[in-house]
Amino acid sequence: MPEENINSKKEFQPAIAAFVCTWCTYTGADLAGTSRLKYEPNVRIMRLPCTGRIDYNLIVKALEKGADGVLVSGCHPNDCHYNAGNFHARRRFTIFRELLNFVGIDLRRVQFSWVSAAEGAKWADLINKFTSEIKELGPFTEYKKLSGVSFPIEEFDFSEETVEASEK
Amino acid sequence: MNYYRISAGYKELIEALLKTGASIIAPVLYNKVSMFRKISSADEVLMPEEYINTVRSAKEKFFPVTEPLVKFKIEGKDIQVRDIEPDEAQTIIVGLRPCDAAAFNTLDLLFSYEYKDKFYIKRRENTTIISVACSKCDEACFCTSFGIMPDSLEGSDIQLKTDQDGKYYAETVTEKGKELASKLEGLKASETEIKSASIYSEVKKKIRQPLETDKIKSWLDNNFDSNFWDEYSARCLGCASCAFLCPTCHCFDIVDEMHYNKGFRRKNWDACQFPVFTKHSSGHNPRDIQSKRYRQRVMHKFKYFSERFNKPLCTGCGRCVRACPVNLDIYEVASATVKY
Amino acid sequence: MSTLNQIVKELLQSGKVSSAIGYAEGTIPGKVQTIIAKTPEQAEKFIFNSFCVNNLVTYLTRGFKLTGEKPVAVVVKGCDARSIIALIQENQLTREQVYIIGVACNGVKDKDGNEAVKCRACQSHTPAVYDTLVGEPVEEKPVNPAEAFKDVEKLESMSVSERWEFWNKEFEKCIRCYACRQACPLCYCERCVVDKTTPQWIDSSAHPVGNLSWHITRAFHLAGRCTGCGECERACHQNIPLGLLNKKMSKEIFKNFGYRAGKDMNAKPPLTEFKIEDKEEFIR
Amino acid sequence: MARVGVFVCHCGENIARTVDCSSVAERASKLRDVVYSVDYKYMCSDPGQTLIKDAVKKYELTGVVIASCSPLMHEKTFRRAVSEAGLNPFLCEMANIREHCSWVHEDKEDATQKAFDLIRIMVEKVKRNHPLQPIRIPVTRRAMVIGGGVAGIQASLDIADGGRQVVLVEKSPSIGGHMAQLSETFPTLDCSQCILTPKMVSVNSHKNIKLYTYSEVESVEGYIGNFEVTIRKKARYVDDTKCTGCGICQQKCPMKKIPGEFNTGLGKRTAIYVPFPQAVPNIPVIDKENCTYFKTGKCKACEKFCDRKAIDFEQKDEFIKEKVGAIVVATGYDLYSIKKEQNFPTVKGYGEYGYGKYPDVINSLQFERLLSASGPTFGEVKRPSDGKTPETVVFIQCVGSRDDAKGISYCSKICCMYTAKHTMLYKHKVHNGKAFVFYMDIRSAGKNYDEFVRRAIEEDEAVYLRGRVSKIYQEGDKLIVKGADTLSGTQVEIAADLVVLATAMTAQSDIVPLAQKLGVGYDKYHFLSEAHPKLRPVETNSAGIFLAGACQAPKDIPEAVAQASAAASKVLGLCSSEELEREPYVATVNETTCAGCGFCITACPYQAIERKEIKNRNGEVLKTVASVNHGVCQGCGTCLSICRSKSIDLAGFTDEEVYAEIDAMFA
Repeated sequence: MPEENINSKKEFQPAIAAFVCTWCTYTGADLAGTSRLKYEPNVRIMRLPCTGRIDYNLIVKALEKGADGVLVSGCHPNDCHYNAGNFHARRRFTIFRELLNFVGIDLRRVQFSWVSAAEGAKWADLINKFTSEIKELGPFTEYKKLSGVSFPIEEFDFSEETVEASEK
Repeated sequence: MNYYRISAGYKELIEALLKTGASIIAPVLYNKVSMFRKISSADEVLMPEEYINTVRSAKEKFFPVTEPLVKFKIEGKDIQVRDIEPDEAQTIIVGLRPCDAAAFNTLDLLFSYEYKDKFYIKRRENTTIISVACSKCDEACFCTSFGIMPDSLEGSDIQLKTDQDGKYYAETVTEKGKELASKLEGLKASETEIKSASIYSEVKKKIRQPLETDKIKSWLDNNFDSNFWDEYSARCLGCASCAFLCPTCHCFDIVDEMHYNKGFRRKNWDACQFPVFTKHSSGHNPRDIQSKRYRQRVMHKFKYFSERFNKPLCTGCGRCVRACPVNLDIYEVASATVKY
Repeated sequence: MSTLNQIVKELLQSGKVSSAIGYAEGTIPGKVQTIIAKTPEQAEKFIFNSFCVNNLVTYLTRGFKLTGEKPVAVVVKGCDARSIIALIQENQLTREQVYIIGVACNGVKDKDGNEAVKCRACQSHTPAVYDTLVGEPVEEKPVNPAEAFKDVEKLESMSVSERWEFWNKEFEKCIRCYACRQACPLCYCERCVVDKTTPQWIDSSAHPVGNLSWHITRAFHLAGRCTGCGECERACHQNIPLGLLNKKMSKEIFKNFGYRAGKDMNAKPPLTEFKIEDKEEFIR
Repeated sequence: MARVGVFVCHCGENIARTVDCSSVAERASKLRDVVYSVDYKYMCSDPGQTLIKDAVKKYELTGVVIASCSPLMHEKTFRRAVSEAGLNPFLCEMANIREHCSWVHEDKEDATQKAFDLIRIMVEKVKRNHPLQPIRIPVTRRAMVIGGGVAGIQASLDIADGGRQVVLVEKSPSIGGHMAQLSETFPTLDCSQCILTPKMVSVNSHKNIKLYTYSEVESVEGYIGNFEVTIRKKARYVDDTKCTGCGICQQKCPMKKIPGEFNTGLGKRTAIYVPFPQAVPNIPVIDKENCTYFKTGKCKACEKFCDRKAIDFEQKDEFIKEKVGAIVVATGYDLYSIKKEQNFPTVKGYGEYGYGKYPDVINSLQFERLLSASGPTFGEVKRPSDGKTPETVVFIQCVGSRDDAKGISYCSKICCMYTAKHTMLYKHKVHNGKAFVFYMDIRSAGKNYDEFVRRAIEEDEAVYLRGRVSKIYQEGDKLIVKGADTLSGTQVEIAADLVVLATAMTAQSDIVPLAQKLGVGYDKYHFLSEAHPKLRPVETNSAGIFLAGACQAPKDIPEAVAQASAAASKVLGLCSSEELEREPYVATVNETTCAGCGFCITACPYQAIERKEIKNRNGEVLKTVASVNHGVCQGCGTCLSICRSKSIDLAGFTDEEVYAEIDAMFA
């Protein structure tokens, strides 16, 4: 294997969660697939009926579970399958973003988009851009530090018999 | 009794303690709140004159607000569980008030009763307690109700006392205290007995009149269903400020926190004032209203704990009185019981 | 004009109200006590002074079971009255269930004896809604709008990482006693989401992740609802500046949707509705 | 204990080219609660499905994860398969490793890892899935049509001919709507009444149609399949069971000078009246405002002469409840009123053309009446002021329409066509007459439409001037019309005898309260909103309520009729079975923890959530909570995010399922 290839494998691979609505973005992402467009493999897509269903908890939980970036995506205004779910989501996230920003979370890590069922190309492009933005930002060390104290995941190598106290 | 004269001031003592290599816990003002924290320099500590009592008690050093007990991992069909052991670091807690030091003796009873809580016990064994006698009190203090005085030695390994000149004396109470005192470099002085300074008896006079705890207990014995509870606790908001700041409250909850297949079982502080505290999984809640929950608190403090351990579950530190957002003052409530 | 004590006495004597909630002398300096009076004799204990910072409207929430068919009287300042409006808006109370004894207020003190933060930009010294008013209505002086959000703006001017440091240092102190929640007149949920275990969205442990999640939740759940009474921050013995989070939310709600909480009993809360033309610059 | 089976599909080479399917299946077999894992070339093929079905039975699976294509592609296929094997179909989930993985990634290692991750996520979800049953709602197999214009008539007849009962509610005394007022229709110039009247008569005589005229919808309760509508039958003061429509009352009524609505104020009617001779039903109403008896307490001329004793001055409004399964809204339009006072605050008046000031400036509908053989002039074109035949007529298009300043930014769509028609009909009646048309653009798309306009210009010599009229004023008995001809770049001044304004179509002035009763949305012009502008143009966002005609947007007759028939077919579809089956993705409230704040009620896009009182055994109300009507809920989950205490959950996407998915996402 050439040297370069090995290095590229070692490059930071961000964990990205995408919460999307079934009707527009999920279908749009399907279209990216049927069109054989290529994009970065870091994203894990979760299908929900509507952006209206996407509560702020999902974002917070994804960050807690190790996401370096979170994307919420749904139908363009007036295209919502449920008429108004995306409008409610838009209001909710307008305010929620401000809260995240206020407590010190870099908003480049939590993004929102409208991707319609016809916008396979937009989806592929968006994921590529978002992934490279997160790569540039690096791992979300601030949040991981909190998690490290709250849930020291590195202490689960049970092969060693000596087990240390995990607090502090 | 042994007294060690400390020729230098309080800070020198802290410095000497730091040199022992033990981890030193002392009152600090951390982000606008006085609490006990590990220090690395004497400059960090709050001087005894700077606090009547800390907002947070030192109980969290033995019984932290949250701590993992075991960890477990599920791999396929296999579940592995590992115990977590308490750390064994030698610790000195300095600067607590006699009421807080006394509280440890109370907690000891509980955490070594039937089930031995290894975390609490281990830390307690590895810790030396240096209290500071109170040269001041405030309107919330009521330690004398429980036989605790501004210079009580209960629970302390060493107690620091001051005379009119502001010089500190160390009174060693236990063997552990003596051992530590003997190790403190440059602070050893003659083992002369010194008369307890009169300031402490002066402070004692200012403290709220002692509660008649026996009378209160017998009133409680007969008034479980009294209207008193509704009348007095209607204003309780049901927060856990009182319980969480209390040096003797010790209720906890056990929760499992998981990341996919890995988990910690944790012990978290809990409080009888929360509605969910006694909620059954069926949905039934025997303490469904706040008056029942507040009654539980008073009963536990002045009756239930006494019945089992022969002492009330309160040292009169006054934290709950200071912190209650609606001034539901347990001293006032306890005094009112017998007059009801 | 009748005094507070006369009003309370008359209300309880006549049986017009089931009980009267007010302030009474506290047991330690600088603190007042809540009194929930059921008999006219208790009326003499009612006081009002600059230490009456508490928002008694919290007692009108369902957990206290004080409201019923017969109205309950409550002593409210201008700021507290806004909580009543919010509770009515949110179907927790009807106007008929409460008899509002409004007090004209010239500002109250915080726990350190200083003018409370909420009083600095107060525009409701006299309650907007009441059944009887004690004292003369206080003339509203113009408030410098820059003053109102000064503390929020100070934080906004920091960098993201500075803010992260700031808040984590604050949240680190949280011991999850939920005094902030219990003191809040709008935290009336029958079961707080933090007590929901299936699933446990918010870790109940007082560790950094759990604390951050809780404080984000608390602030966000009050967005567009908080009237700024300051009870959460007052109840927090750990001195976490909770009011700052609420204020930031109020600021954004007003900026984006032109809505102020606790003003209009008939208004729809801003996060329950939308406008097609709402801004969406942040959406890619 | 959950027993999950994982089925990894190669999709030929489509997945297997970039995902190492056998290694994924192998790794999946080690996941907790996975008892069986296999890969296969084509899972959707018959042998593939058999493989799944056999495994469900053999391994007693409680959940199935199919890792293959998008669920939008084959979810139904696989759910049917597992259900044939005896497992609830909703215990089958799909991991999309084709569209979202193998087709979009190139690196085999990355794609394989991602495929495994997606499977792990779905395994965690499916373990928490609940068996669900489709929701069945009983259907009242009859419909209501609101509005008796041509759209309402068409919808009613189509539904009635389809064998379902129809309740037709019309607010005015007769059905017919605006179409009954028209003279002839474009582009065929057939007589409007001649084609409409037979339909009106059919409505009246159809055994499946129950007609309520002079009636309005008072309230609407219920939901799709189960509406209960209260109709206010306004007092006619004429007993419709006795009246034969002989007309003697109208002859005897002393009040003869009331401007008639049907003739747009150009003709007169009596206080007891039938709006027009062909009215259906042919039963008069007493106009209380203008009736001498109601005003003075004396007269009763009509009563005296009525043989049938049908006059009843004591009649009161009557309230009738009708149960229907579907509702068609066909309430039509109002003409833009031009005057200062407008029906909607967003719309502004049009002062500059002197409408209302000069009697010979009239609107297009008034001109229709002047042209109509049944009109006030019996089809002779005579101007209102002095009855003279106008020799020069100026037609102005886009009065109101396409004018942001007036608050009407849309094109009213029919004006170009009817103006062309007006010029033709005028020319046919006044052979020496000259017609001038000021227009902005000619919009004549439609079958035979542009040919029609060309005919007006070329054969009937209408002069079309592209430009706006700036001012109209009177000089002697002429109206001086000053305007611009932008094509020649000149100012034009025409001395006209009559000016006809092609006024905009606007929403019905009283549509908003009705829309609110129905829970149907409307746009900023108050036209009712369809569920989807392209794909669901007849439905509304309230299930079971459909739109027909100009209540939705400006339409001409063929379009209105087409939509009416489309709505009718939707209604007939809905009424085709006794029960309605829906996917069970609905929200449910935890009534124990709900605090009843009502946020979800406000936020629900479907008004599917209502208040419910929780009572104790003695019937005392303990609290009020939210309650989701599963018949109306569409499963968007907006309520769930609004609920602070998380007291609402959504079947198919429950909080526990979603949480588990996130938990497994980066494990």
